[in-house]
Amino acid sequence: MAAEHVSLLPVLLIFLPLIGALLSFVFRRRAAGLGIATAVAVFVIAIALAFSLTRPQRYPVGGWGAPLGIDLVVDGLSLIMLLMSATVGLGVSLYAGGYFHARPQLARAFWPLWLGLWTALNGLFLAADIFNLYVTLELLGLSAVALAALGGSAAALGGAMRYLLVSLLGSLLYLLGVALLYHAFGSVDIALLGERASAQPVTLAALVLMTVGLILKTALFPFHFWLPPAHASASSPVSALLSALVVKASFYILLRLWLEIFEPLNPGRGVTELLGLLGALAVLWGSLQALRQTRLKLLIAYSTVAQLGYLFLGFPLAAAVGPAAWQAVIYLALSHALAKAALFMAAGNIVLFGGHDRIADLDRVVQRLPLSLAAFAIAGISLMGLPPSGGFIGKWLLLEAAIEAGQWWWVVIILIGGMLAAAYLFKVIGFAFTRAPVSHEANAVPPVMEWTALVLAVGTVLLGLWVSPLLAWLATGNPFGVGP
Amino acid sequence: MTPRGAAPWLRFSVALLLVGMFAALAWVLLGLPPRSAGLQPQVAAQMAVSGVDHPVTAVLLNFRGYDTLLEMAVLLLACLGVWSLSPAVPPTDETPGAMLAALPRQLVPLMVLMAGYLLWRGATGPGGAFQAGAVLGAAGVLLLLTGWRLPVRWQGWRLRLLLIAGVGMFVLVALAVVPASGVLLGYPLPVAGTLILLIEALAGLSIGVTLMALFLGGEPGASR
Amino acid sequence: MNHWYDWVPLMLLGSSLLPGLVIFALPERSVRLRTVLNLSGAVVKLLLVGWILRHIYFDYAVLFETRLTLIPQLDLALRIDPLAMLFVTLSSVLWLLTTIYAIGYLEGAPHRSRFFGFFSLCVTATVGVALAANLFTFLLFYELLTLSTYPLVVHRGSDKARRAGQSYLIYTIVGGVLLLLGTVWLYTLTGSLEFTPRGFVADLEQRHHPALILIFILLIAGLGVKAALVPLHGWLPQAMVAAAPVSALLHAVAVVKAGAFGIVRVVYEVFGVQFAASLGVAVPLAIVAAITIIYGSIRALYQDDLKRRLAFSTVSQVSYIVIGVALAGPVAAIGGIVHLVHQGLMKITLFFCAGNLAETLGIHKISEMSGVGRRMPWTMAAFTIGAFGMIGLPPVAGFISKWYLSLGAIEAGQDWVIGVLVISSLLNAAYFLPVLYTAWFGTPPERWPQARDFGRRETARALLFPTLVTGASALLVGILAATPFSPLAWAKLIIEREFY
Amino acid sequence: MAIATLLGWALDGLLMLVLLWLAWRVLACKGLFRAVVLFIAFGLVLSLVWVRLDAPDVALAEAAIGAGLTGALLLSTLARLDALDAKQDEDASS
Amino acid sequence: MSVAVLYAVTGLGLFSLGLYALIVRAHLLRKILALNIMGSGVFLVLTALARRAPDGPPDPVPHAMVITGIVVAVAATALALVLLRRVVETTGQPRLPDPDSE
Repeated sequence: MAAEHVSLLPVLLIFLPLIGALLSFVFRRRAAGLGIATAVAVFVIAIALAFSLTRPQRYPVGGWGAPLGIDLVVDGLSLIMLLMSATVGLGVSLYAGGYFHARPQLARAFWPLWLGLWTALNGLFLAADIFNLYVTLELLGLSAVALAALGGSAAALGGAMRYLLVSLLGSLLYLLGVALLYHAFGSVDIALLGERASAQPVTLAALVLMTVGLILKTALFPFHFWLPPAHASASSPVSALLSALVVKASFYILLRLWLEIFEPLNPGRGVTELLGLLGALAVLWGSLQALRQTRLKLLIAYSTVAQLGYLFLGFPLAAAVGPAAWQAVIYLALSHALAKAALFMAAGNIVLFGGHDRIADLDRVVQRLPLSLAAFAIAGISLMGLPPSGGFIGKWLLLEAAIEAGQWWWVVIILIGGMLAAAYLFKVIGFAFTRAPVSHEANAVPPVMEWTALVLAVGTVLLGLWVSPLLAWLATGNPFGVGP
Repeated sequence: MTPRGAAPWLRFSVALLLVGMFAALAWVLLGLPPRSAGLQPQVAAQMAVSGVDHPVTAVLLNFRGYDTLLEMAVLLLACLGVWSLSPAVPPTDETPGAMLAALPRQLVPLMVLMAGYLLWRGATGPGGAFQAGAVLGAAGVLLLLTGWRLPVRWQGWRLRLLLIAGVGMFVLVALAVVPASGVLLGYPLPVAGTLILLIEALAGLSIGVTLMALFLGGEPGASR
Repeated sequence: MNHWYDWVPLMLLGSSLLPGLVIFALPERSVRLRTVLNLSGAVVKLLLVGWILRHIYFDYAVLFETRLTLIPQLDLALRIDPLAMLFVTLSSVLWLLTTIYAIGYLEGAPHRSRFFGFFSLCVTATVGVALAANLFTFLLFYELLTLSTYPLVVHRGSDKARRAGQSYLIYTIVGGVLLLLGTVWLYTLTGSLEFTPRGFVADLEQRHHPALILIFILLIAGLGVKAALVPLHGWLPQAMVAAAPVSALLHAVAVVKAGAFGIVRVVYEVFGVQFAASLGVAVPLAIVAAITIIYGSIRALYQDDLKRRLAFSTVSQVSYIVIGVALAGPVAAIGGIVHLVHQGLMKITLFFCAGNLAETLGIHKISEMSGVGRRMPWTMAAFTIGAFGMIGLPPVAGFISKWYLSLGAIEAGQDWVIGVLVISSLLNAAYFLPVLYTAWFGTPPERWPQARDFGRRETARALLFPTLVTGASALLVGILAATPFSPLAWAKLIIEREFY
Repeated sequence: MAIATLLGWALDGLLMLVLLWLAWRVLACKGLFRAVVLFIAFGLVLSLVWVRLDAPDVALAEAAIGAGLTGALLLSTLARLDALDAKQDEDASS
Repeated sequence: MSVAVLYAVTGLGLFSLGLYALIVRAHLLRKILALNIMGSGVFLVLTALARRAPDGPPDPVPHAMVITGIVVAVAATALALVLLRRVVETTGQPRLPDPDSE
């Protein structure tokens, strides 16, 4: 398949941010300009790839082909993930342009690290080789930790340290799984492993190791403790990145491995039910904790823990209903990425303007930032799964799958999660309507920061209306197989 | 991760759990076929067109060159992360003892020569960019320990250029060969060897400088 | 979307959505521009409705439909049909009047751009609810209605308003979740949610019937929250703390009617009346409605605050519509559907009067209303017409709907419903006549709580004009019921389509 | 020939035991400085193991980077931590 | 029971020891050492099983992976050590703050 014209777009998606990172590291004064230019270029290429992709493409790097060389693969699933990281990436880059304008010292470090992280993300979504996934995962982890520690406060450093330890542990567990799979079946290419893997103890051991490693990095319920301090104490563009994109990368790998290697061996319902249960616990625990928080960014971080729980409901539902469940999960992930990024940006504006993020006395600040509040509310609507939003479509598809599967306990979890999300988000939105006296004139928020938050929030509404083309893109080369 | 001075019963249960894991994984390993060649035959078959004679270097820089490129990016970004965290904290610079002062004068030129040899030998035997870079880095650490400081002229963009030289060259070559061989990182056969050597030379240099920068533990010349 | 007719439903929505979005962006001080935008939006919508009514009345076959496919078998569809046009006409007429009223009422109040922005969004959602061609689009606009009315309820910003807003949210979001569950479950069973006259679930196999009963309960519970059926009505009296135009909009035009309209859609165009009766869910629905009618009237008796009394009266009045629908007979259905319009006109008049009294004389309690008839004769005249209508005295519109409901009850063989109607009329009289008596024959106090002087006229023109128009229309609709253009004739046209 | 394989087995067995024992001591011994020094020794023994497994490249890399550089980083961090403790004690006491 | 598999089992032993210390030990430097030892354990598994090639040279692909792994490990350790120093500078003690003391 390497003969016919193989478009260079996927390769550009990886090398452009890398070149951007190198240049913005050397030419420090022009780092912001370079960063935003790269962001726009990557966004345009991602859109071009989306429109030009008709069949899944396999790109053999170096021309060597699967067992020996490394391949890059683009199919519906990786395409949607690339679009997600391109859209949120462009939004965060513009936001960071405004945010770091007043902090040149941090900006010098932010841009190369962020573009390096973007390289890792795009490389990860395109990789078809599990060891290559390990290297991209490590690149992602290190740059995410460095970005999380950018703030320099005690809380940020503590959170970043714990995040680094958990991330390294997850990577090592994953690597041990890679070693077992390589030595058992003689290749690290996902497609070849899919063909050669058979239901032996070594495959089960690799499945357990890699799954534990990856759910550690995705902060699924029992291993979620590291996420809230790290995401809440980071600076707001970084929190937006971490919650919207970084956490989903390891989920994407778990999904890719599960679909192509482990599911065909149908390792019994135990694994899927367990993952579904952990997801359900994550939804409940995350939402209840979010309800309890008194600080805005911690509330949003716990909301991430909750929303990630929904993604793991896909495992038991897909076992019963097939690809429809995965389409719902990916659509939820996509709309959560945009909504969460907009939420953290709006929260960032409020914290920047008010000087604090205590929810209790937020009302004076909120009424001085109508655009940020509108962004917060619209993005919140998508997180609650109320129409018209992408979150609603995702929730609808997931409910449909759960009802068709006849597994009513997941239906209850999805509905309760939605209501709890409404509770902790309206707790914050409610402050917009108090009669607080108009507050002092604190440091004004650059307009670009408010508008990017609003545009991303409106994006979630568009996701609620412009659904069929996205679902069609997701289905190219039906990544989720034909279903049971 | 658990709080300070974990309770004894917790230690015991963790230990028990880990022994169980160890036993299960060991049993799985013993179950693997005792004799398996892995990808060695395929590598040997393609050695002729790989541009180098040593299999490990061929895998590192040609067959799985994309991995190595990303891995050098990891090293660079780690250095970036270290720089973003703190300014350089040179080791305690009270004047070194007589023995330590004399050591670098003899050793450093030898180590640089050693690094060059390792780099060259990488094409035919064990050696290559990483080992050469490591030796260069060790030489740098030795110099830093004995009070040598990076001249100010070299602390600005020149140092940063050196740091990105390795990855930059790899990216340049990777993209430059696309028109010739039609695919990323596809070195055209006649020049494959020289290209690999070029990449390895710059990679070795920038890995050495990066390791030295990591030892400094921060950005030289940055104010905090 | 090929024929230009397909753009008409969107134009209906846009006529209130676009001004709303622009008003959101307007700074607080540009009053004149905001007023112009508001009124022009309302007038354009009214003209559009008039044009469509004329069009539909003559060649009924033409189809205005906008369709956007979201998920392969599920699309966002807006369609114009007689039932939808009844509700759209009511809401656009009353929206124009309520806008005029609100402009007068909120003179100099803070946050008016925000208020009128959400005001327009709320009407857009109402029109969307009316025009929805399938249950999915209905659900979308139903939830959008919740989101756009919450800011109106809490607009005042006082602690009481925010607590009322919180309880409003809890009720409506739980209701929304029940409706969502019912809709998705129905979709998994039938595969399509398009509203079709006489329902589309009748041909499902027998084994699905228990599931269909559960789905019916879920849907009616979800809609019942907004239609204020008894156990779910708690939010409505508390929402009275909002400004008068908001309570008028909520109770006569938008929220409550959306719930009742939803029940009409579900019973007629999802289940079909005969199938609902055969499932045995119609009678329990009638019983719940009856309980609400009686309970609402009894609670209204004990309220001294005028707006809370009107709120409980709304709780009972809306259930007339529900009971009309639940009686599964064509005549009762005509009574129920026409009451949708009549109750709207009468209740908005009463709320406008309550607003006038509060705004001009600072009267909130009924005990303070003695002799107010002498001070504000026109307002009290409109109030009297509205009150008579509520009781069901002949010339006013309320009598027509109660008359058809009673006939329908006999025709459907549910004679006990007539008893319920009679008791409720007596209760209506019990809580309205004393108010009229004190207003007209009581002795006015020396000084009103906060009397504001408007020179020769009794109150601001913008407050008085809408009140009189709605009062007069409530009367006219009653008197001219037999003419072809009256809501009664329109209701008969709708029922013809549903039953035969 | 049998003796060579026997010797080989003995060496491998010894290396494995030393490796495990060093790892345990690094993680369980009292002082941090002692742990770092033992860790450097662990790196060197590991290089020997790589040689025994016919992986000269890895042995070189391990010796230079694993033992050498990581050791240097650990020692310099340890020195800075002690300097920080000394400064904190002196701040505390002054 | 060839030597290669035995070495691989030793690698697993190192991995388990490291994981135990990572969880139980509180001092951050100890945790970083534990992570390094776990990494060496995994590399040992990778390289040892490469030696199962019947005769002739061992499989070079795991060797390349291990070299990449070692460089990544030193990068991660360097970042961890500087982060540790910054944590001690700001919080005064080389331990992780208790998770629930936000």
